[in-house]
Amino acid sequence: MNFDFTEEQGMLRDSVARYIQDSYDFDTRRSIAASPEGMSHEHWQTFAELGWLSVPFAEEHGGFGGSPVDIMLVMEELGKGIVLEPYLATVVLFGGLLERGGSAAQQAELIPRIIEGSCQGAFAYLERQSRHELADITTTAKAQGDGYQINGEKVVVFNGANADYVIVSARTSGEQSATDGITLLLVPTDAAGVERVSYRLMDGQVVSNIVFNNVEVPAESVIGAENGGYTLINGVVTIATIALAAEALGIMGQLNAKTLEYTKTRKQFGVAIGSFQALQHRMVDTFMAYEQTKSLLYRAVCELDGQGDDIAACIHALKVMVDRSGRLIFGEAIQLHGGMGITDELDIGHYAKRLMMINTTFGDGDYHQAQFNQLRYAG
Amino acid sequence: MNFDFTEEQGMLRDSVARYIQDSYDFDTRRSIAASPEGMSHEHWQTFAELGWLSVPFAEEHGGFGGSPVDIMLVMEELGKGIVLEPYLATVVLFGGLLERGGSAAQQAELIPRIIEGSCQGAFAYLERQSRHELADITTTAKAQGDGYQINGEKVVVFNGANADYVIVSARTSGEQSATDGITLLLVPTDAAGVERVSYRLMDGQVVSNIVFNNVEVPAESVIGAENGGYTLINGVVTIATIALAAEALGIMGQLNAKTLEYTKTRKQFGVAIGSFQALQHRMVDTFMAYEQTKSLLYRAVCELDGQGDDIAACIHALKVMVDRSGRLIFGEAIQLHGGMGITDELDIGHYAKRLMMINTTFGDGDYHQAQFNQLRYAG
Amino acid sequence: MDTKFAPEDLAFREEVRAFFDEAYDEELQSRFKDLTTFKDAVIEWQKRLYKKGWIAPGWPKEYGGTGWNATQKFIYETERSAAGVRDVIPFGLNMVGPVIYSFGTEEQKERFLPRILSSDDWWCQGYSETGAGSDLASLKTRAVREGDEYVVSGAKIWTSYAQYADWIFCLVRTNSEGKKQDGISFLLIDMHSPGIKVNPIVSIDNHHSLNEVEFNDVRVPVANLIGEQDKGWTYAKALLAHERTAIAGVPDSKRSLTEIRSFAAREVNGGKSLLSDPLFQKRLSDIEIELMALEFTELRVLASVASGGAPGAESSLLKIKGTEMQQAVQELRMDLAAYYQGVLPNELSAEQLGHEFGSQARQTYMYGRASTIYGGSNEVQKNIIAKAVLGL
Amino acid sequence: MDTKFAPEDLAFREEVRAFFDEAYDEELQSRFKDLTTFKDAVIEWQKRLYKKGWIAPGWPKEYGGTGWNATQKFIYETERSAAGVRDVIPFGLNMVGPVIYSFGTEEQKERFLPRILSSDDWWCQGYSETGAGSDLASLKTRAVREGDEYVVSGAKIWTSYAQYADWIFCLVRTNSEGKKQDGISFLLIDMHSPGIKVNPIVSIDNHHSLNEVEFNDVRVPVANLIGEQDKGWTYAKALLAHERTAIAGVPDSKRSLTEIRSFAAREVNGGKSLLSDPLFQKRLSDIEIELMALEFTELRVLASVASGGAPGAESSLLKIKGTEMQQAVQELRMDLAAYYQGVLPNELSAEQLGHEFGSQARQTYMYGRASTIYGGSNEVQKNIIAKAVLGL
Repeated sequence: MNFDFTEEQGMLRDSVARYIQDSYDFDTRRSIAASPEGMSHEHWQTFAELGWLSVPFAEEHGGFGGSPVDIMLVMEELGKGIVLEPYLATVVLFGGLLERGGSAAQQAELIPRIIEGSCQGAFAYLERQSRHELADITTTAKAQGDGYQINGEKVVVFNGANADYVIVSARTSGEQSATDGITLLLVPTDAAGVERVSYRLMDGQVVSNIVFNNVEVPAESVIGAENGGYTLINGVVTIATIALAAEALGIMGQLNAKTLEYTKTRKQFGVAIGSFQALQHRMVDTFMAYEQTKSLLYRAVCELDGQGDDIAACIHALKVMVDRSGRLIFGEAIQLHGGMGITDELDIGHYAKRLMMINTTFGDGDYHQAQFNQLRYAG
Repeated sequence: MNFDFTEEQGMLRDSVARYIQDSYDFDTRRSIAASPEGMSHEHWQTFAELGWLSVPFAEEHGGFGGSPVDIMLVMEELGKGIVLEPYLATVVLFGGLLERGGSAAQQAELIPRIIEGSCQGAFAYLERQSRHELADITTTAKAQGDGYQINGEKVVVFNGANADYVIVSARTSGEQSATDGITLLLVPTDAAGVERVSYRLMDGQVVSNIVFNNVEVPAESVIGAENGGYTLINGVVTIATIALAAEALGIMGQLNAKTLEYTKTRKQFGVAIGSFQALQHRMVDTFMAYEQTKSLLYRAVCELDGQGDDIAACIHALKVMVDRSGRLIFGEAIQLHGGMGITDELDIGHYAKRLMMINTTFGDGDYHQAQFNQLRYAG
Repeated sequence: MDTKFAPEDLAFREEVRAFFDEAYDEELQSRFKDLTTFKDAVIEWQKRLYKKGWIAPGWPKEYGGTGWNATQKFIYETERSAAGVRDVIPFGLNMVGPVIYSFGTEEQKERFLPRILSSDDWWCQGYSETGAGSDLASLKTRAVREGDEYVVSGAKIWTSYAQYADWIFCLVRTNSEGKKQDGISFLLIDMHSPGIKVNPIVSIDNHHSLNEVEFNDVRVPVANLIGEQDKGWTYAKALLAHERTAIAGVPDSKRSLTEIRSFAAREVNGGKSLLSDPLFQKRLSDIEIELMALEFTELRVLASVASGGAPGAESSLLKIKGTEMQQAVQELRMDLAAYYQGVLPNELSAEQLGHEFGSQARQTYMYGRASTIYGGSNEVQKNIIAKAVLGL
Repeated sequence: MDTKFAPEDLAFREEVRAFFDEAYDEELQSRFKDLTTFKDAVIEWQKRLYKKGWIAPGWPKEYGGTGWNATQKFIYETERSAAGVRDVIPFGLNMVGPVIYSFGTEEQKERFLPRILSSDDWWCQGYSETGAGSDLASLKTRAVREGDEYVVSGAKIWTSYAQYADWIFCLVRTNSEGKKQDGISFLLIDMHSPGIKVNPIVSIDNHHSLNEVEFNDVRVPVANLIGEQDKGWTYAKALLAHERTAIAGVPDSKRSLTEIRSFAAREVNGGKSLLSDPLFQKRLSDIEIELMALEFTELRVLASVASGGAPGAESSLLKIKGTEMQQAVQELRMDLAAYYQGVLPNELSAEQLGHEFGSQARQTYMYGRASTIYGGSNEVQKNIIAKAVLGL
């Protein structure tokens, strides 16, 4: 039992940390956020060169063969810089689905391109009505000739605007919210009948609503088995949740550090506000919330390949904790920064907005607590 | 619109307050609590002489003709002294049921005796399985000859040990938890087949489990209408909840005042602990909790005879608030008193125990919040 | 103890409802939502209230107030909020107006009060400074007397709607000796004066309502000084307790909660509405129960003011609890929007997006973080209670 | 990063389970519950552990420790708790024992350690004083050296089980000059010495485990001084961080939560079990999720200690969160009992009463309020973190 990282993991983490420190300051981030695509292809290319895009992929496709721990380390550092580039969408979600369910041909074609930075992907899973239910799908894929015809609409697709391919969850059988009958299909975004409307979110990313209007794809487009998409979704969302939690942890660490620093320098009533005991005790609370979140993240990562049979409960718990700690930490960060905390100019609010967006992605704390309760106490 | 009390109400309140101050100090209370009956007949007699036992009753029976506001004022002051005498059980519950549902004969016989202090009463409503559901009743009353035969057991009957009469809720028809089919019956505690086992609770009161074993009572023993008991129960429990909330408010005020006083005198690290800002802010929280509880109590009292149609919601809300504020306030009181706070010797813990007992009487905060939610948001 | 409404109160309530129903029309409401028409719409609405004679419920009748008793004021505010009618911009009507009629000269009253009532002048507030924060009295903007004028230099910050304002009321330092609360003066400054520069501040909700106001040797006639020089803190303080009471905003929070309930009834997850979800219900009732209490806490404070008291430290309780509840309401509303909270305003129409209120819910939530900071941060309010009420 | 158990760890776990299963028998358990047999039962259980060689997992092997690694300690503690096996009385084994083997003379080690391990001596702790509270170092009990003896006078308070104790380890003042932390000495005092008087304190749970211990010119041989005179604070401090880590009690809280779940499944309100009530579930998972995290926080601290670090201010986090969770668990259990929480112990049998655990749940809850007070109040722990970790 140990919580140390391997030398290789340490190097990976340092590489990301150094880059964020040296090349991704808040002004850089601000100008990327203002760009039409909400990301920088130049930075993305550097990510590829530094090997970060290869982390989770098998060595046979040119990957680093990394574990969830490696993903966690990268995401935590990216969080510290509130990096806008679509690591989650392209590498963790899109790449993760290919790695888990893609055919040999799909993998051989696309994974090397992800790694070299020349292929952007997205996972289109949300619909207008679905809220936090991943299985609530009305988009249909009907068998037609030697393939499928897709109809429906997906919303808030991360990286949808920049994606070359999108993996779409569609219903091939079953009722609206059934976990059976979901099929994942790989669709080039330039296919006939694909219409994207893109817009920007509060955290700077550009997302899309994507309408599929009689879109035709060949049978080889299926990722995994027909009607067997839900297991794949569940697996990749588990890793993605850990990735998001790690990103959130990086953000929380930054918020705590910046707030602590501010209270040491900001003077009111003749003294640094950090000398007020009531504020000190609240900063102890945010410190504890950070440490507790880190512990649960570590627990989830260990549970993934450990002997535990309780990964689902652990992921729900983690999402609850990230939500609570995040709200507490960004709330105190804004409050203790006073007037400055509510300006767009200061980075604090931008860290907060990214945390808020993380909280609502793949289900918020309340949703996951209800799921946790169902899993642990029902029946 | 005003929140002033009438001159008469002010005098009533001052009368109780002065008595507690002068004749019911903590040592007096401690010795009464240690007595077999858990109450003092001598003090009770004085209550009668001072007219407090007459407060809610109609003038035709020799009562004061008071309103719920008067009950509230008396109970708040009794709370300040954590008075053990069974004002709630005899005057508010037993007397209240007689006043609301008793026949002219029952009222004429018993109310004057309550007022003069010569009749003790109790309301037996709880059963082993009932928890917070007032309608969950398995005790039965079967019509037999010119009366009823009662069988069953009631538990945790307040003042059961001292009561001359007990009003028992029994099922005359309907399913176990149906609100229809409940009948209230007046039973002398010396009737054949009534068996009492009495015991003491943490707040010093002596309560009883009462077994009714083929107890026979005449038809005139019914309070209100046969099968119509639930409405009466509901009505009297509403007033009793206000009375308990007022008692709780009195206790909370004492706890806050004593804690504040202690932090002004107790020195640590060379200064009064009340000078620590973190503690100050927490005492502001307990101050606010007290004020909010008072507001909701006033609201409930006003709602009782006002134009509002929302008394049930208000009572649920009040019970939730009393529970939360109570826990916060006694929790901080104990914590800020440090080691002394957890001794039996100090009064703080005894105030806390009475608050705890109030919280669980007629349903705790969680129960009432669920009821509130059902009433306000369901359907 | 009595909270019944008399028949004349009920009649008054009908009149208020009828007026709002007619005067606060949809065309007007739509103009509030558009930044290009916002200012004119505010002025027009306030002029309608002025015409009705209801623009200044808090003012004494002699200066143009309504002469309402506490019950009428309560009814008016409750109905305003229930009808979703926006409150007036407070800087002229609720802030500087009362200072002028309480402490101003006859000439100042004649000159300023009518134009405040008619909304012909738009006022803003010049209290905060970068270095001062909640320690308001440590302000540094300086006014030096030269003949019949003060020369003002320095800067104020967090000034709402300075970009629209004709006038600003300012606390300025006229004396640096002695306690920091001494030596502060209360000045009325024409925003069109040379030397004033308004720098916009974009806030966390991506909105521009806040500003920095720079004063570069701005010349202000001595006639614009309120009361005595160096005594401005006294006048400002009288105002602050009133401001805190108003900040509680209970009726608006109640209204928002009602709206949330109807949204939650329509928002579905896994086939069930959020309103039927016990955990969501708990969050709702946690707030609703506190608000039920706070409404009566406010009534108790108002009743004690009506019977001759002044809102003292209790107003700090209203400020703390009121803003906590506002934020809780805002948070609940935002959570209801799930991922749609992320959408920026004006990016897509509700139709294209598939959602109505997410963007606005987030903006309200984010800007709402300021409510526990401004008007004296909630931490400072707790210090006030600890000192003034608890004697610590 | 790895939390897998190796095969030898799994084998160890089996051994631990088997031992508890056999040695912690029901007859013994019943004797813990009765005050008249409590002391003997504790000693007997500890002697069984001693015989097995497992009495002191935290001690170095040379002094009689188990020589377990961090994983084995973790497994042992987890299994102990899961099996509902009570922890050893800490004062000898976890408190004074480590001080003696770390700072004592050879003679002290030989004299005291074996009897601590074998539970032939019952120890208690003499730190707190009435006037000092969490400001431990301001203690006033005085020891004046006279020849080969110290003469001790003063009083200690909140001394658990002093009524059973053979020895007490005390912090006493030997010098009043300089900083209050200087001039404190660490003395081992025979409880059977003339001049010692034990005054029982009944606590809020109606139980007697706490005491005041008076010292009236008690004569203590200088040979019973640990380390140097006036340097006792250093030895005591080393102990405090260990104490805080132990206080977290995560395994016990987890076990209690499991028990609550089974109680809640049987407790019915309006035809539905409490366990199926969403609001009750929420309270359960609020705690369970924090405990899942805290378990790993503790592992992280232990891992850092195992790799050479000392438990520093992080142990304060464990103390704060651990005791908060204990109290939350205790509260939930008590609420489950509804009005039966009110019953006093020994009033009625469970059968007569109609309820099993109410009285005990309340007692645990009430005495549990002390956990955020003792061992340095949680407020003091927050001060420690603010200073040592946050640099405030």
